[in-house]
Amino acid sequence: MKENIVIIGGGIAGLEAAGQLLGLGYKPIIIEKSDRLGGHVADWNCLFPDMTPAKDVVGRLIAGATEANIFLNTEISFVNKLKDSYNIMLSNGISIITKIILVTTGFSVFDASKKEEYGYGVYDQVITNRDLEHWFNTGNDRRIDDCGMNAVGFVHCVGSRDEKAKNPQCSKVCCITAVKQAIELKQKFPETMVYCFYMDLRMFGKKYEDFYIGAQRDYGIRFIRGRVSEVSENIDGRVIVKAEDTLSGKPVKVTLDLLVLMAGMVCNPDSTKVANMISLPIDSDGFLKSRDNVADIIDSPKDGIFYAGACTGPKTVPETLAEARAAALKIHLYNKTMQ
Amino acid sequence: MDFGFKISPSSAINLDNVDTVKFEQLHDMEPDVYKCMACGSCTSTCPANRFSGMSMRKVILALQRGKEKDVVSMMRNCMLCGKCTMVCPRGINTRHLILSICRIYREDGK
Amino acid sequence: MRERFLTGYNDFVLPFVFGMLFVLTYCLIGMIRLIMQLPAKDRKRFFLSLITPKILFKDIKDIFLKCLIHVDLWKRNKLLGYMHSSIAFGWFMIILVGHIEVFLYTSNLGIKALYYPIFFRYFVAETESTMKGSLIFFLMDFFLLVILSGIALAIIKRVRSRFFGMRRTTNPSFLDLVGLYSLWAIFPLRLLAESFTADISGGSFLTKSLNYVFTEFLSNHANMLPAWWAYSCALGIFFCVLPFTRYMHIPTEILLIPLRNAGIRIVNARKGLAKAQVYSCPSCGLCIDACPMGVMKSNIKDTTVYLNRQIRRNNEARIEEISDKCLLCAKCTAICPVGVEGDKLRIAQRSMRRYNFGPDYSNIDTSVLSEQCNKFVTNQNKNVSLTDSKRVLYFSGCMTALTPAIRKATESLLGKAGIEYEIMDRDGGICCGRPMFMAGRFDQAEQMVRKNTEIILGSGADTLLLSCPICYKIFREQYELPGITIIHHTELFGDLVSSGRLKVRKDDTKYVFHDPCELGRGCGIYEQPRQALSAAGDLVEAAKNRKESICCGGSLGSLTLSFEKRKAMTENALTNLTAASPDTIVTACPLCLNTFGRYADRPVEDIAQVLDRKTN
Amino acid sequence: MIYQGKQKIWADYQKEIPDDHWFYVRSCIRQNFFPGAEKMFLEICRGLLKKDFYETEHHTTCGGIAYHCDTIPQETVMTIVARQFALMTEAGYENYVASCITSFGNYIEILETWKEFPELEAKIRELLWKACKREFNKPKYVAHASDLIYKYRNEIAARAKFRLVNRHTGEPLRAVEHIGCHYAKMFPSRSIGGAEYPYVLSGMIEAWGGNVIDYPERRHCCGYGFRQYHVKANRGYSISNTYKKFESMEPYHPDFILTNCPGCPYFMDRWQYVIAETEGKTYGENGYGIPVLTYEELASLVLGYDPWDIGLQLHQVAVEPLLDKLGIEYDPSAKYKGLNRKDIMRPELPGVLRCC
Repeated sequence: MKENIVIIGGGIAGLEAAGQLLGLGYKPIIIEKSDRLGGHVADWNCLFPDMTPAKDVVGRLIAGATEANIFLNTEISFVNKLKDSYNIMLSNGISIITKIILVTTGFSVFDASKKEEYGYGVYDQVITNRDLEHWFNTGNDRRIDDCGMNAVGFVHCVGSRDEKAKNPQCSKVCCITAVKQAIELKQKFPETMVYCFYMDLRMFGKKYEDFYIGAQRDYGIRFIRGRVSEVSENIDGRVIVKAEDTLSGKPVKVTLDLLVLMAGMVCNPDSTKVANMISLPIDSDGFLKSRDNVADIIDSPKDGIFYAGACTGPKTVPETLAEARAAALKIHLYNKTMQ
Repeated sequence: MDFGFKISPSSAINLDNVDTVKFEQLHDMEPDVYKCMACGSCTSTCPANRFSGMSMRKVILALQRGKEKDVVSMMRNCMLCGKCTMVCPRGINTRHLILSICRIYREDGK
Repeated sequence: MRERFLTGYNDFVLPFVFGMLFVLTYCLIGMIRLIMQLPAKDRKRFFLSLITPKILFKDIKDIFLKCLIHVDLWKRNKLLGYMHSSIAFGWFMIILVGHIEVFLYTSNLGIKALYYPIFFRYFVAETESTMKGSLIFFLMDFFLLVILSGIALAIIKRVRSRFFGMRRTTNPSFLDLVGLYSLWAIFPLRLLAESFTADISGGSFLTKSLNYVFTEFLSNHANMLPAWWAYSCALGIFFCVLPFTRYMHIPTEILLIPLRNAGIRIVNARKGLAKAQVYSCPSCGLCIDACPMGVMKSNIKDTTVYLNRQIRRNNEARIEEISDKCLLCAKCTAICPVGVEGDKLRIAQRSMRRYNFGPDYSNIDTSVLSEQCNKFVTNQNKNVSLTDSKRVLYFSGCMTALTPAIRKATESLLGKAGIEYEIMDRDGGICCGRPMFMAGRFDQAEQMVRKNTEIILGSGADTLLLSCPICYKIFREQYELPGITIIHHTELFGDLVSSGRLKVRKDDTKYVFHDPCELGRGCGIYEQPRQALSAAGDLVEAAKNRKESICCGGSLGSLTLSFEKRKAMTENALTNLTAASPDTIVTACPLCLNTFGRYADRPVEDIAQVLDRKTN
Repeated sequence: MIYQGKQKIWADYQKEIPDDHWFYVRSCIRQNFFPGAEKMFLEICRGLLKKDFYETEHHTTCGGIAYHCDTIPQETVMTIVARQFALMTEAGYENYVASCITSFGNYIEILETWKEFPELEAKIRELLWKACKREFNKPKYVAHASDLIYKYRNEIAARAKFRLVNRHTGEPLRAVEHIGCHYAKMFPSRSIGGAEYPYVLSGMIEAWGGNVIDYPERRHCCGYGFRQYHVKANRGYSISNTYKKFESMEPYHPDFILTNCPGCPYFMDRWQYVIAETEGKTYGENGYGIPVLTYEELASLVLGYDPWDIGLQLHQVAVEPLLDKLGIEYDPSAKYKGLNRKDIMRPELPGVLRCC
């Protein structure tokens, strides 16, 4: 009989770690608060840089983790610290005693309506990146006119790099997501003028720059360097966007049929909740604090508690998966030393 | 009536009013015009910059913003020497772009 | 010889006579129009050249050597040379000997002079006296054989051009094919017709012998008429289509040679000399293989031969495309057997373009720029004793600003040689004007030339040193700088090395020298850089070098070639350069240095860098 | 526009406003611009709603204009404000209400600054003592006068004689609300409704039966901007901003503009005349302008006060078309009669803008 391993969160990090642990001969337990696995990635349509369908990725991960004990619709009610282990009480009444916990609680998408000046939830034609992915998935959104639109805008860094939004960090993936979504939109509506309002374009990852140059060269997407200051609604319901075109040093305004806000990543409040239950520290960026941000990103300061994925900060899918694999191995080695 | 002051035209760029016909024509002639990422290498290397403020980056930007008159005055001293082509990290054929602009756009902005 | 028919006429001569008259009229009118298109100054110059014995003699010599013997082709490719000269010279000799024959044996020619020399054998019968002229019979048969051998080669070339060492050749148009097949048909048909009549009119080893064979099958002489008809028709067809095919080059080249010898230059891309060049193009396709753009198949139709074809067809869109794409490396010009100047033609074509607005440099104050380089003048004012050495003004040029190693090395070498110098464009200057000139905007280039001239003349220098061949070419050709020697750094350093003022350490490094287009083909500088390099190491040659050196692909000459499309050209040029496995590629142009440096698998250096490193 | 979305935001920006016992300070400039406004505020609050509003003739300017024009240092403006607070303390009040938006912003800014830098507050207390031997308690509550009308809006609605409904069509009147910049843009949490979609004036209009227009340049400044208007060379800039606002609201055909700042109604009113004279353009119906009212004036109108008693004849843009829509009867001949029915003389009529 092997040790109980509790994975908190059934997103891609939790699933991948579970799959790896199963391969190592463990029987991990996944606790997922929602009614399905896959987390945020399951809401997405295609993933950069190769436009891999998200459901393929999630499907593979779920298939690899089916042998694990999975509790859906389950939250952690409370955690008791025992001598050298934890007693985790679940909302379904089950309690688990474990020495090893893997926290994969992930992130939350920034609530774009908090940036009041962008009018999400106030103006009809303002949507978020997540809404757009939903439309890519379902083709169903009354705000998007299937007959084509004249002009569409993307606002980068919504709720990222923004002290006022209480999130001074870069959410890392929004730049490339905006470019990806802009291209996808342009593929669907070739006649539409697409603008991206950005502060910096952080095309750090593999093939990201290709996306960027492709967006410009092949799709004619216009990049305007300047953060949108305010959005207002026109008499015909379209939105007027104001920004500074910092490259020409002049204010710029444009009327758009649709404005997509690239809502960033913030720490999942559930992460904080879990952290409070097991007294894990929170880093200055609001995410969970690792033992060391360079060498031990997947280690919590407490023995037996590990992290994987976006609970410690914004991550891309491949980074999250790599951390999940690393965490599985680390857990395996930890378990060995315990015995 | 003269009040000693009057309404000044807005300095804001209204992208709704920018006529893109010529810019698209330019794009047909030299597709590279879409590739600029505004790094400014061309500007810093340009020998005409000190004379007429020539900046290929600004030229491309100004055309996208409908400021065609600014373009003509900036390009006044362009010598077509090709340094901007040499330094452009995106490999934009700036010389052909310049010649194409001279063909499509007009001094009077019409 | 006596005439067989009283009338001395048969209907079959009509196709030929018609064709002949047509082509002669066409060429005459064309020639007059072309000469009228020349600018008045050039026209006068042309007529003067025709009465200047020296030039006239050269005209005749050139026409003979180029049009008939095709000496240039011989030098290039013996087989190709033979093919062309056999047909051209053979035909010429047949016409010449044919006329001599006619004039020897006939009197009262009158209108018959039009066709008698061509169909003589049909209209005459052998007599006793003919035997005295058996030499003529022999010559006629001999040259016919020569032509036939040429035709045979031409047919082989059509089928297998690689056999002639040509990788690619042109795609003929429909009329070209009509002309080609009628040309091929003329001489076998003539052989057939003359062989049929050889027992009456006489003949030599070829016709007479064939006649014996033929009479075995056809004894009735009436049957020979179709052969003569066919011969005449082939000629008629050939002449009628000639103005509309590449064979127009035959008459046009005869006009082009005196025009060129008169020293006339291309002014208008569609008129005068340019037109003569365009029509002189034989569509041989040598320029296709020569063109550096040819490495990409998509560019083949943008070579000079196709430019000529499109100009003849007035296909404006394609003319523009071809003209703008070219790198202006001038290799097609260098190898063209008839002397079509592909680069100048394109520049002239570019100059025809209308722009809505253009640069103007009148606002540039040269005094600001002059202040950067007034050392010599201040020295003079301060009465600093001048050394007897040169006062060198170094114009490094725009491109060198992006390859500062060249400037640094050049300055260092000047210092080592103890030459007093001053940099003209230390903080940037005005472009030499060559790139603008190559874009066909002559007025703007001229303005820059004037501005730079002001600065140079005011500097007090006696030598203008250049490290960029692009600048060098325009300085040599368009600038008027009295009392100032214009020199490229390869020349200066070559001379300094030869004269021993620069002592270069030699080692066993293998160098290959890349001849930059503007320096080699553009200005004819081939030897000095090689001499200098030989002093520094072991000099090897590229597969194609000097006049046939391959453009690096980075040329400012091309207006439309995008960055991505140049890569293949650069790689091809590098393959050519590294054929002899050199350790280092050496060039003498900042643009080549920059371009090669991007893709080369071994060090690329400017000659100044090499020499500087190896001198103390 | 998603109204529920706005409501959600408004819910985040509500403040508890004490119901009674206020120390009222006036604006420096409002009494010159629209003198009826402040009078009517006190009339409504004291006379009609029977609230306790204390006023003292000893209060001065808050120093806000000078502060924003960079003519006095921060310590000076803080000391002036400290003296106002001292007056309040001496009068035995804890709730402080300012008539002026700039003052309101100024008080809030100073109180927030003292919260962050207590040593500065101590220094100001010392300076005040040195200057005039006074001491002060910080107000428990600082409100803007429009906050109070907002608070009393339903009571006013209950007593209203007129509703903001077009008598001829039965449709609600279309109102543009314009909030003074310093009301919420500096400290959104101290406002009603926040900075992006302030509710303070919208709430009044809704309560009294009108419809609020949301036009693109709604957030834009009226164009006053102390440093702009006060320097004559910059007045072109001032009016350009006003022009931008009018151009933006024009397609919505507003019946009137409601404001809560001293400068805004004045400039939006007067600049309509200048725009008409220079550009030949008017924004109301039939060559009229769009009437610009203060919230006190509007409250007085719905409560049935005589338009001329509340000073509407001092508006450049004629209010008569609005009065007609509301069904308020007025005596045109009494328009230019003062309080004591004395003739205050008719102004010269402008050339372009129609003013009855």
